[in-house]
Amino acid sequence: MESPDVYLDYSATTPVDQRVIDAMLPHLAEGWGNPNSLYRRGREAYRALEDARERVARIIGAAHPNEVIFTAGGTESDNAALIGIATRAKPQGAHIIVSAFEHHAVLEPAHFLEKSGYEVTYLAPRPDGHIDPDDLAAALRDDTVLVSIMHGNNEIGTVQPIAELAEVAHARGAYFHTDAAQTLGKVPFDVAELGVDAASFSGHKIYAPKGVGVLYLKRGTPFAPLIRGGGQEFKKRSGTQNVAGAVGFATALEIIDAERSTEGPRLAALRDRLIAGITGTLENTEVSASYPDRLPNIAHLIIKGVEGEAMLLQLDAKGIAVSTGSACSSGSLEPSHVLLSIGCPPELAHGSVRISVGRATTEEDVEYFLEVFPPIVERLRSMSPVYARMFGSAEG
Amino acid sequence: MESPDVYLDYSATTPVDQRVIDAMLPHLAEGWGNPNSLYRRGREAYRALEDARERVARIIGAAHPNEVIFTAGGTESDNAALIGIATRAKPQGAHIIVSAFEHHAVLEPAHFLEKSGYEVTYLAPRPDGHIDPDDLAAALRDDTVLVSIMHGNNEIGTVQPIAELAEVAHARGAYFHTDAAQTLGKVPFDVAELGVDAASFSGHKIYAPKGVGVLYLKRGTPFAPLIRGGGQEFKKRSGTQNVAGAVGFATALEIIDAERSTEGPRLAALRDRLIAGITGTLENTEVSASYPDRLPNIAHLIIKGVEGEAMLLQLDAKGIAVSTGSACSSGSLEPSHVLLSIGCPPELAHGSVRISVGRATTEEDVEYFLEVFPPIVERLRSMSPVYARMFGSAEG
Amino acid sequence: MLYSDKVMDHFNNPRNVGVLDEPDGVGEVGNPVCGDVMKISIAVQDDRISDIRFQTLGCGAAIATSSIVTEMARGMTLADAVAITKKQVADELGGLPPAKMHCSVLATDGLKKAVDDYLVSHGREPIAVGTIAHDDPDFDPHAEEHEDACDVEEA
Amino acid sequence: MLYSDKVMDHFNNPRNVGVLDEPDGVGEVGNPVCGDVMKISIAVQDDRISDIRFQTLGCGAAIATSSIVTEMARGMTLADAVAITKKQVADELGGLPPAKMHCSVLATDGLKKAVDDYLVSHGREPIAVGTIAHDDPDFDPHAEEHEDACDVEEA
Ligand SMILES: Cc1ncc(COP(=O)(O)O)c(C=O)c1O
Ligand SMILES: Cc1ncc(COP(=O)(O)O)c(C=O)c1O
Repeated sequence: MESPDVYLDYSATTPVDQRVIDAMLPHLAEGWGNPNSLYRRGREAYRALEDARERVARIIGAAHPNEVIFTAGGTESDNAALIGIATRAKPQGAHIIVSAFEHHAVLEPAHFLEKSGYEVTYLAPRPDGHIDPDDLAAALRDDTVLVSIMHGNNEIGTVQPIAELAEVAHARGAYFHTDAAQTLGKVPFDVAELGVDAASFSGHKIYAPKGVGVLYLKRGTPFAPLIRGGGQEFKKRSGTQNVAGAVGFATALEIIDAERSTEGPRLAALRDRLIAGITGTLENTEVSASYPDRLPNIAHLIIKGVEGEAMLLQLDAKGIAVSTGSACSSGSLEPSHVLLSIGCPPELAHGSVRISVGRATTEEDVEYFLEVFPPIVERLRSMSPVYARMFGSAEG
Repeated sequence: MESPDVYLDYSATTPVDQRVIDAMLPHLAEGWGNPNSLYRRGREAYRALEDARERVARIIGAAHPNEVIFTAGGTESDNAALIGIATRAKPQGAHIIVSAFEHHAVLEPAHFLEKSGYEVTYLAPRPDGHIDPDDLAAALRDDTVLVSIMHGNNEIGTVQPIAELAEVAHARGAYFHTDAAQTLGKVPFDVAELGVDAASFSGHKIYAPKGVGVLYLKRGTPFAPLIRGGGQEFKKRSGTQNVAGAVGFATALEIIDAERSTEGPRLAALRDRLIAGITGTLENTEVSASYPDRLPNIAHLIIKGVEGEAMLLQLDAKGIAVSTGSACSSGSLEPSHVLLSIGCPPELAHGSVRISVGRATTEEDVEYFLEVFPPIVERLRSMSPVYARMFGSAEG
Repeated sequence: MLYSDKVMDHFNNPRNVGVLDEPDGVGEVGNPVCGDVMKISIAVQDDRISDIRFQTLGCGAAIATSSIVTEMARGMTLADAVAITKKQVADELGGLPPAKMHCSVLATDGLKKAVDDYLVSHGREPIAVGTIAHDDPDFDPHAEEHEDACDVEEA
Repeated sequence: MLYSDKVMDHFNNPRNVGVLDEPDGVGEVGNPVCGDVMKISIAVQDDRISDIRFQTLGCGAAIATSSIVTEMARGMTLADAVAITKKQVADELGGLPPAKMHCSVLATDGLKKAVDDYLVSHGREPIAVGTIAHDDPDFDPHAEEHEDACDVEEA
């Protein structure tokens, strides 16, 4: 019997869509020229790169293709935005604000800036899992040069009111960056409508390969490059460009954007079925954040009295892939800083599970999960020396 | 009639070897898991990544696989090495030495460090095109923390005596980095034999794709990461790893390393034929640097009285791809800093041509070049208002 | 990070799960706030562990080390049981990922507590006291022991 | 960076290459140290350019702009010829990459010099003097005009 293969961790990474691979292959096998070279092969690679740039610019609503900078991923984009803007805007002030539940790709450069002489405010989300514009207004100062607040949170899935937040930041003269790695292609994203100065995207979250990303940087935004050298990408990011990766990113973005209107509701229905199925069957389980604006594809739950990794491994034994805490970095046992930031006590934060659906997820996958999951939780709870003491037991 | 396609710019970029594509594809189409995830798909991706790391470590002679850090390319590796080592070694001193003919990927971070409060010595090469260990010894100071000298120069092709240079640097307590983007796979490269603390490599110079590179970092070398976040790559380079790219890099390195003993002499013969053919046919042409230790695949010549881009475009019209000055960044009209650094006057530096051969180059390609090139040069010289005045004309 | 096959076997099929009906000694260590708690109960005959059970809330490594420690300890003298080191536990499992090494302390500490509980409740001197990491107020179970984390980090 | 088809056409098939045998005026601008030198020779009838030739050492854009300026100037009055702007030259070629915009100055300056040379050698007042960029000691032909370079650069 073939063991089941039910992937429910699309927020950690996505398969590369076959249409994306097909679009990329010619740029590996044949069109491998250096886009910075003047001869035919170089010009062809240049055209492919610029075509990819234009397609990305169009979909995200950039005013000019040159506002689209290809990078090696979401983490590089975040680092470049935070450090690049803060460095060049320093004459105007050295205070920056990031939300407390940012991805590490934003938090770590923020810590770095803090060590380098900036003041950093880590803005707490409300307990329902959103960053409130009033809280941002209160945190802004005359010397605030940059605000970075993520669009969709990669754990609890809440979507922040970016347009309002950006407006609040701009009213006080601060630039605004958003990490949109989780939202791109899943909820409407238009840089002009949101009014952001910079935004970070990651290829492998939208069915493009790992190792390619985009930094949107609005014209006129102060910026010092993170990676310096030959001056590629309008001097904003040096290094011979990953042309195949850029083509893959653009192709993947076009596909996910075109399919969003049908795929969004489909994913949301799967997500809601997961939530209803779990909370309706298992006592002491709940959705971790109640803010209503959320990603269509993430169900994030607190499963009280169970440790997350144990659930994950038991599900893995049944052929199911999910994640617990932030999936992007394993090996740490600290409970998720995201959950702590919304006031979840650590003993509950250890028992979180993130189930994220995507393009290949079927209703059968979800039903299989709902069949397999409760006995796993019950078994782990029955092995726990403290479950009955802490939460009481249903079955006795 | 099919127009000829004679690619002679392998130092700018290389085709992706079909064997490399074949090795990568499973990691895009099927093995697309996140190597940081604990479940089966994640573990499979993790194993593929660590296997690639071990293969690279073995070939470059690293003492431990964890000394191999995957990056997005040669430029990122160079930036990370320069800035990362200098930052963390600062308590011991703030003087660094780089050679004056480094790639921009080293020079630009050096300029950045200079602006950030370091003292930087730009060590001039000797007129024959090599960095002399005596000159390095004279430039070293008690507060020198880092020396970065490239292994093979990407324009003139000279190979530096790295083992001696590293020894000289270490004798004064400085760490030693070498940019080996051009030499890897072309001349013997073993980090232990060379005695370097850090080295940079680029995938697209060894028939792997663009957008992947490696930073070798010897254990114990002080280092602060350039890209911070989830803590991947042993906390030295955050961001979800480009597993397919890493596999491609390792595969490409194995191939080029295995074929070096036969391919090296073959390329050197093609290179020597090019040099003899050009200098024997065309007056006022010469090899730009006489240092005998050089890359087997680069012929670099000064073609007096002709502007490089004009030659390049005329060759392109005949289906031949070569480069002039540093090919990695176009759009600048400054004569090559490499040629100026070895004392080549600017009016001659404008007329340089780099012909670099590689895996698919045939003797026919070389003969075709030698047939097409002289009339192009003669035509351009005849169009020049100053050629006869400056150099005298052969034909009258 | 990868678990060995033996870790996965003990995690998926933990041995000796449960609580003895009439234990001679019981030890509980850990804290739900840290994400792991282990409780071990032992039966003792002639100063040897004749039966043993565990309950664990925790990650794969916490459960696997709990399971293996019960197998290792069964039949041992009390003196030998409290001498089991976290390294022996990890070795017996075919190794643990560096970030998970601390989990084996949970297992050995639980066992030590159970032995001392037996001894004290029988009016004898405890033999493990002073070697139980979880008794140290400064003990941080999550202090990483990453062999690779040593030479990195931050400007 | 891409050249338009028209640039490539003028580069590959430059019009009016050479030196007039008995020119009425000659202009030479540029410097081999900068990589580009242009020499233009004109024949003049009734204050109109009746024939014209150029020689250029330089890049693709330098040669193409030289070529097109000879086509534009042929038949023009001297006054009209010296009024040709670098923008007109670039436009006539279907645009130039930003980094190459300065090349069109080489072409217009060479033409201006030739016209003034004719005028002065015929005892008349020069009409282009003061508008020739290459006469300005501070003129840097390689000062980039990258539209994109404006809002970037360095901490
Ligand atoms: C919100 C968010 N930002 C940044 C990243 C990092 O992107 P990448 O893995 O491409 O470096 C991720 C995922 O890993 C993410 O979810
Ligand atoms: C010597 C040298 N260093 C660094 C680089 C930059 O590598 P990459 O293009 O992968 O960023 C190159 C080539 O571009 C090079 O030749």
